[in-house]
Amino acid sequence: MITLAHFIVLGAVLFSIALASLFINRKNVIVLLMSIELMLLAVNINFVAFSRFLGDVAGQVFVFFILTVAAAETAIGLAILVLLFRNRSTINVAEIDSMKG
Amino acid sequence: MIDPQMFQLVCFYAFAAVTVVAALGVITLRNTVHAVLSLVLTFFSTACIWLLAEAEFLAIALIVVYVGAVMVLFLFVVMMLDINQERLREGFIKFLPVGIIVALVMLGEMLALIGVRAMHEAVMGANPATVAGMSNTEWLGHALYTQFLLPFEIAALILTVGVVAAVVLTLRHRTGVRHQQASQQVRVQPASRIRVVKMAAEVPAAPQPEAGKETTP
Amino acid sequence: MELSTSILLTIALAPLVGCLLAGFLGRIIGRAGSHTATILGVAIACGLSFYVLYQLTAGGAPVYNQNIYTWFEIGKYNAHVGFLVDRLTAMMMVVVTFVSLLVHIYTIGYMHEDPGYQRFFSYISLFTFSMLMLVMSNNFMQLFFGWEAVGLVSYLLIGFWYKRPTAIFANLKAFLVNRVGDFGFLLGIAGVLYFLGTLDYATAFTAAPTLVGKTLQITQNTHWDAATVICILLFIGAMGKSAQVPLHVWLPDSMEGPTPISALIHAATMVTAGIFMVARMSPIFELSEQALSFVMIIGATGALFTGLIGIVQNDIKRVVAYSTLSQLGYMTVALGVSAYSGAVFHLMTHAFFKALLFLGAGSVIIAMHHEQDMRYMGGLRKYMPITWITMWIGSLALCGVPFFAGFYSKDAIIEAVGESHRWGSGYAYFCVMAGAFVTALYTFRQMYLTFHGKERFTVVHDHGHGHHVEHKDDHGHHEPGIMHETPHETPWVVTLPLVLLAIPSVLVGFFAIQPMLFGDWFGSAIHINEANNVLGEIGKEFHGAASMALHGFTQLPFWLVAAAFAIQTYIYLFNPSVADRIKTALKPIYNMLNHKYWFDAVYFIVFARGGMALGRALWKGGDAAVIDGVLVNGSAGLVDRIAGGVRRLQSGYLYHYAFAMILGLILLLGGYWLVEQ
Amino acid sequence: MFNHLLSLLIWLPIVGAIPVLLAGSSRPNAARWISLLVAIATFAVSLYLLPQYNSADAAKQMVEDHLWIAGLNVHYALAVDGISIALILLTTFVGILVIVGAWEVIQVNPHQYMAAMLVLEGLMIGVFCATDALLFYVFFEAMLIPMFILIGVWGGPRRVYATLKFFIYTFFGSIFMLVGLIYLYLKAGSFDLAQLAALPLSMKEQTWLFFAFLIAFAVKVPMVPVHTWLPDAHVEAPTGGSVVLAAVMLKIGGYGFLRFSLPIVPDASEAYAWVVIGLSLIAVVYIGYIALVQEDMKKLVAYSSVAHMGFVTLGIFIAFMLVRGADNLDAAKLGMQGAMVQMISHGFVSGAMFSCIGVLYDRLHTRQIKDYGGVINVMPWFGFFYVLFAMANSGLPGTSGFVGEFQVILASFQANAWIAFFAAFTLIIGAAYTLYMVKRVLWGDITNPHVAEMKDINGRELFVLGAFAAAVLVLGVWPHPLVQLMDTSVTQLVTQLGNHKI
Amino acid sequence: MPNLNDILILLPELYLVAAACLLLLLDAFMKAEQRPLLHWLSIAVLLVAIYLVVGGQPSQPVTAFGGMFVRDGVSEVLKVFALLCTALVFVYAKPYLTDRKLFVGEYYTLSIFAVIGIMLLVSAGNLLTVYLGLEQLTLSSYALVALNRDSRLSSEAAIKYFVLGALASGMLLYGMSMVYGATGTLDLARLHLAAGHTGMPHLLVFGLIFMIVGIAFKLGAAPFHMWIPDVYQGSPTAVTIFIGSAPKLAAFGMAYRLLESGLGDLSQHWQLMLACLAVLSLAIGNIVAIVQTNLKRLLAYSTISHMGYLLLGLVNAGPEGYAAALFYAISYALMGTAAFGIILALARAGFECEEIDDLKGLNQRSPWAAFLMMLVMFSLAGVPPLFGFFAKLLVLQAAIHAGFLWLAIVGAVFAIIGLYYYLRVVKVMYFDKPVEGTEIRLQGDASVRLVLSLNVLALLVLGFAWGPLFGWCQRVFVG
Repeated sequence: MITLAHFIVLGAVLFSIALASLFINRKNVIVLLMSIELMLLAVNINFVAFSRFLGDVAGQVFVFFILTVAAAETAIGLAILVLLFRNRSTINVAEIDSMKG
Repeated sequence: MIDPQMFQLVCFYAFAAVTVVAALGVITLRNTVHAVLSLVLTFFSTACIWLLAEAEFLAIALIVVYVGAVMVLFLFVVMMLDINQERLREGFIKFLPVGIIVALVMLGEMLALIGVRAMHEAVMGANPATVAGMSNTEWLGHALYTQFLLPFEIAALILTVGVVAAVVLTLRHRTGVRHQQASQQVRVQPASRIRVVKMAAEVPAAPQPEAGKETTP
Repeated sequence: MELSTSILLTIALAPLVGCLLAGFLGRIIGRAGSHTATILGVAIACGLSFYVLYQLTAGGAPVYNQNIYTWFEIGKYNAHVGFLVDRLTAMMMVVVTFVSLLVHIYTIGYMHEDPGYQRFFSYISLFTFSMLMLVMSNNFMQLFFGWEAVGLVSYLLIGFWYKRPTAIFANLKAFLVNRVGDFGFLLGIAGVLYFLGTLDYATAFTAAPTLVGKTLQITQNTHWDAATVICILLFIGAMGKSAQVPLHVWLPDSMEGPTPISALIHAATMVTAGIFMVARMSPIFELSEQALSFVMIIGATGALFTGLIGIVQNDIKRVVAYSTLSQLGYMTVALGVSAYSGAVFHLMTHAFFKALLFLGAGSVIIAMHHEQDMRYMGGLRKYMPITWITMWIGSLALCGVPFFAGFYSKDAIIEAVGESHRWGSGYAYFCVMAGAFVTALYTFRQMYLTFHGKERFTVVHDHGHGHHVEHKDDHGHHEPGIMHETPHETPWVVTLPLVLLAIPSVLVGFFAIQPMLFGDWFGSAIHINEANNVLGEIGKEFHGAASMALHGFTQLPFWLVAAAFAIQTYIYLFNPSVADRIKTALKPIYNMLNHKYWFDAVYFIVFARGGMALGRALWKGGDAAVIDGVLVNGSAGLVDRIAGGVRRLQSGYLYHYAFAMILGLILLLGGYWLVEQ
Repeated sequence: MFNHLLSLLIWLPIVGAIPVLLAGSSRPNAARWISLLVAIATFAVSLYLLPQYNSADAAKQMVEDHLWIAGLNVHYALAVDGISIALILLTTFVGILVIVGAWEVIQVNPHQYMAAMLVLEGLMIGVFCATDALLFYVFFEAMLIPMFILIGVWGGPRRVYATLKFFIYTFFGSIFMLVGLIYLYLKAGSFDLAQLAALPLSMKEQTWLFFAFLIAFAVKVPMVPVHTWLPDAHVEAPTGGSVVLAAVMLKIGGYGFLRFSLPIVPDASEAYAWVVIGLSLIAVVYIGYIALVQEDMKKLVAYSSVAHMGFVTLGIFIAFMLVRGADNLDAAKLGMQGAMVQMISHGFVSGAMFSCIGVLYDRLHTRQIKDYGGVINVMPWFGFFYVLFAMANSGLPGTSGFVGEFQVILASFQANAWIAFFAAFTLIIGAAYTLYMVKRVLWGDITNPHVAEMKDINGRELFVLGAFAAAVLVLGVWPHPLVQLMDTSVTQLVTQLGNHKI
Repeated sequence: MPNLNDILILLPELYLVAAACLLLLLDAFMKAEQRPLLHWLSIAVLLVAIYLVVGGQPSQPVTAFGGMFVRDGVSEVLKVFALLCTALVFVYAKPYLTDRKLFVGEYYTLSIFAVIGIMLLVSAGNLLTVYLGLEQLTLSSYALVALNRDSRLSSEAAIKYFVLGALASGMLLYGMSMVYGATGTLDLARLHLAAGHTGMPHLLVFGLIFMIVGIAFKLGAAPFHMWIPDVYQGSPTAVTIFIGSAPKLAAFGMAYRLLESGLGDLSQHWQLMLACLAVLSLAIGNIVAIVQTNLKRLLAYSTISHMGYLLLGLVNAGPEGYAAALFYAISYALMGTAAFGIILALARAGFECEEIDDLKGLNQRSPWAAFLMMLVMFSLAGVPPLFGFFAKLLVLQAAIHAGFLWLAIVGAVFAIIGLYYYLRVVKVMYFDKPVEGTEIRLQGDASVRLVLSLNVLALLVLGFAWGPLFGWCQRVFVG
């Protein structure tokens, strides 16, 4: 029998994976962007689950908006990425450190 | 005899396993294209899980919006940018232990605080949409266009911002590129194309070089 | 008839006006104007002082004690500027203004070549004003004002020739040593206020008996007798001002100043302020046997041991200076045996004959063109007879030859000490007795070296008189033993004061001893417990000044003087080589005396060098190293270093930034989790 | 009656600075004359204040009170008592002299210099008038800005270090006071000093507040061991800056003790009076020795300021021992009055000393003692003033320097003879460092050929030094009017000390 | 269902959306030389919006769209100052943008879109509107940061900002989901009611922590501050000035909405967390600023420390604390605008005026500019009688009143450290000699200089007359 815990744990696992990725991926910005998508996915799972278990529509509506915003966000993110690549010919995170200290 | 609830659970575990494995793939695969595809798989399996939670509309939307649009955009960018795949994965192993520790600590804290045990008591009840006598899509739609009208409009605004931003960041009028502009072609005047030059019939003789000032190159 | 306030104010302020005129308008009114103004001022003060004295003695005027204006008034504490004029004061006023007047006149001659002529007159007038404020004061605050003001003028005058390194060293030293005394003095005044609740003399003296039994807590378990503490503290002030051992070191050095001020300040008046003060405070001092013993022993030590130094000095002024130290010791001893009037009497006679000796020495110095070393003098009596004679008068007075003024005062002191049974009086008696011998030794040595024997200088006449113009500002830079013209008697402005001083040096003792010492001349000004009244004891055997003098010829002091005379006559008139032989024979003692018992050296090393070293150590070690180095700049540097470290966290790498966020999240979660547990 | 006199006094110089600034660097003389007029006008107003003030009335007078910030119950509240008036007069007096003193000395942007001076003057007057703690704090801190500029722009070679040190040191002290004031406000619901004084506080609270105030005012005074900013600031400051700093700004520390520590936390002040007294005595002895070895004239005088200000704090806190320990109100008043007189006197004396050093500096452009020697040969008039002020600095009777020290020593003997013993040590060490400097600068033969070319003081300098000299002498010969001016205020202050708050 | 009244309540925002779209269109059809018109139009649009905000302000708080949107006093204050700051930013930015060929219509429209996001955020009555408003603001900001497409630093700043921003909003969302799960509602008002008796208090606090991360990121409080220095430095100054001013007001609004409107009952939990963040921000901001040589970066660290002070007000968790924090946010927005405004005004083509040393000897070259900058620096440092001091006073007071005396003392100590680097700027301007051969003076036309002067002098004037503003801030939280 599926319980709320199943969903939430899954969300937590995905969220943790995403966070780990942010740290261990030191080279590729695209992977970072994908990690963020994973994180949002975890959030979405939570919302869907809560919505379902609470019998409340708001959670699912929230997911709808997250998906929408994420799309716009990704567009901008990738645009910035392209810009970055044009300017520096790399998307290696370890090389993007002209500002520090 | 398969208990439907048991079956659901099995399915959940299966999809969840795929989701997690695929998510791990996203962050570990060397080839970025593979990683993107792995992410697609994650989304697919998550959509399936949502189906288990009877959130059909969102499951489909996830696939349509994410897999159909966002991931394609990702793939497009990955392929457009000529990225040295090998160099991008260097040092991965070195930081893996730290990453794992961080993830595990995080997970531990989250699970400790969420109160998994209490949630384990919460059993999935009747589908609220069904209770309301609507399909999931209808249920959602009703809410979206009444109660959540303002957010809906704001979302539209956000998309506008997204468009404007994407355009302003990436569209550029390159100076080196030639475009055909009909209006200019039509408006062209002969004077701007041809210059009539009058020339004398013969060229005057060059002056003789003076003695002594001649130099050898 | 009452003394009038306006007369007293005139006495005090007339010299001040003279001082201001000469000081600020000196350039305008010129040399003559300056000395006229100041002399006029002092002359007025002097004349009126005599008048006041006359009124108090013959006129039967009561003691004047009034406040002029309020200095401050805070609750029950107040300080005023006011005058207390009784016979003690009047006597001091007369001595001060009279000597001052003569010194003013003398200065016309002594300083006539000096470019700082007006300044000098201004200073000595200022001194007269300050000294008058000191002696006329009716309270401790004003006393302290005068006390310090005379110190200031002394400082200015010792450093009068400010180009001389020795002079500006001496004046700083004099001021600082005096300040050590003043340090005690101020504390003494504070003690008076604490225990007696007032700064006013009359009130304080009335209340003085209440001091008995009061104590001052020094440490947890130590309580000192209040009167003793106050008296010793006050006396420390006197030790500074009156150059008592061990604060005597400034006085010989003060001879760097021009001779007139040596006479006025460092012989006749200022240095006796301490004696005057203790006499004034007699109601308080009488309350403490211990303090008086202390006073007596200090005085006795000074009387003998500083005199010994005088024997080996070659500088004519320094001999007189050490003689002053010795005589101040006598006065102090007198104070210590409660013979206050004896001290004051000796103060007066000493003022006259010591001023005479200084001025005489000055006259010699003028004649020798500012050569002060007696080894290059000799035989001067034929060149300057007036100086010679007057100086002999002074010397005999100093030595205490009967009938001379010094005899009466000094002999009275010696007898008083002999009468006293105070703890330590035996030592004191020995000191004053031996001191009489020593006094005679250095006095006759000085007279012989200066005026008698062979001329130890050569006269080299050079052409023209431009020499002086060139060296106008340049006193004391002579080739030793070379004179450019024959010494000759000094002008009348110099000799007149000598003569005028010689008269009281002879006569004042004879006429004044009876009333001052044995009569009730001072009245209530001096208070003596009956048990301590040694002068009263002597007075019982006093049968007139003449018989006392005649009796004096039979006494030990006279024979000591006579012995000294004989020795010195032999050595310096007949066999000068003996002096050198004695010097060689008693090398260690000679060295000790020549180095003034090493007081100066030790003080210099301990206090001057030591103070500087301590200051430097505190500065570099405390301020610079600890406070600034560690605390201020150190903490700034620490912040800087931390900043340098922390900024590296901002590595520029995106994953570090993300990691920081995640870490923050983990910490917040973990923190909450821990708190909830 | 025109009852905005105090506001006028505060704002006249501040507003007056605007036309001075507007005169610009192109019209320096206009800037100079305008600022002089403003300064004189301010002085005139402060003199006008004097007859208006009823010295027999212990209450604060010329009260102005407007609600400033309703939300925090902050008032624009001004009033004066005798102590304030004395300090205001000092401020306005010195205000004129620094402007005259800077007349042609400051050549770079004189308009900015003058404007900064005027603003500073106004703010300092504000500090002395404010009866609202927050208003006080605002003036107290705002003062730092013009001073920072004065030292930093017209200062010597190490001015950056000096100004930063000065500013941060002072800020460091005062920020804790701010925290303390907020705490008090939360308890009392007001920043009004009178209400804060009436507020009951536990011993623990008082202790914390006491140290908050102590650190603020100790830095300002400055007391050992937080004094090291002062020598640096003085050395680098332009003459006028030094004069104002020494003459007025340091007084604000002592004034703060009177207005804050004493009435608001009397019990803690009593309990920890020994700390302040101990530090004051250390200031006298320790700083005296340090001053002895200074090579820089300004540094020497700066250190001597620290030592002299030690008497101020000593006089203020000895009062506690006397009121509470010995129950001797009059002696406490004596000490307190001594502290006050010492503040005013030190204002004149140190101002004068720094002006003298400025006179020398303008001629030789060095403050090193070793570069001088024999100055008296070429500058006899200067020498007169220099000796006079040096004597005042070493506390010679007849000069103002004596009065306060005398009173404080007398009072401290009443509390404990040993305190008086160490305090009186200044007589020796003070004379030693001051006169040692005089010896090396003034006396002696000329060794440095540049000294031989120095001209004696001109009329402008004569005016400045003469004014200081007059003040020093008048106060020294007849301090009674000053004492009387402050008498009722001091009496009231001392009486309050007896009130326990616990 | 929404009715006309809802529309009226939302009028300023709707107007601004319409105006932004019109400007966007206008820009598309406009020649480059006509663009100054767009500049003035944009400013006019903002000013009209201020009028609409103030003019249409209801006397009582009202909600629209079923509680999605709240129009109350807090939102009014925040909107007014956000709009005002943005208008100031527009004025200051023009010469800079023109010099760098960045004078494009998108700058204005994106900024206005961001302001719309701010307005929605501060008026949010629902977690969803909070999120959407935030994204509206953030997405516009991402684009603005990257506006200078050819700059390496710009794109680097943008990618950092983007990744971290997305991470932060991910965390915020995660928190929101938990809060939603614990209470079953997204509506802040209902959340407030439900928070007290949820069956899953841990889950609620868990969600709260994640939301605090989101808030802290937006504020730039340590350790979620890492983006600030790089983004401030990398962005074109004309964008930095915007990011450094109005969004801080939004961040305060967001914090207020989430923490007080939504989770006010959990204040005993978040007070301590905010206190920790405040200490870290004060420490890191002030300490690291000391070693900076880049002026923009220095101001970035200064921002971090200022946000620490702002948190001091928030930890009070009562009306006076919110008033103090709001006051602080306003003061910071004005000071930040002024500081960057001066940098903008001094910069010119080929000279960014970004390094502290670029200001050397400014007093000799341009006394007025130096004077203005000095006032700003002293105000930032919190020296009376300037505005910044009173803001600090109020937050310290709020912290002490809430029993956080230790926190106030920490704040005080770091104010001393902070003073150092502000003074260093003044020192460079006043005490140092100008570098030979350089020219540095205020650029731009009279309008820029006038507005800039007024902006800075306002800091001085408000130092005397901050009462009304503070009264306003207090009023909006009472009742």
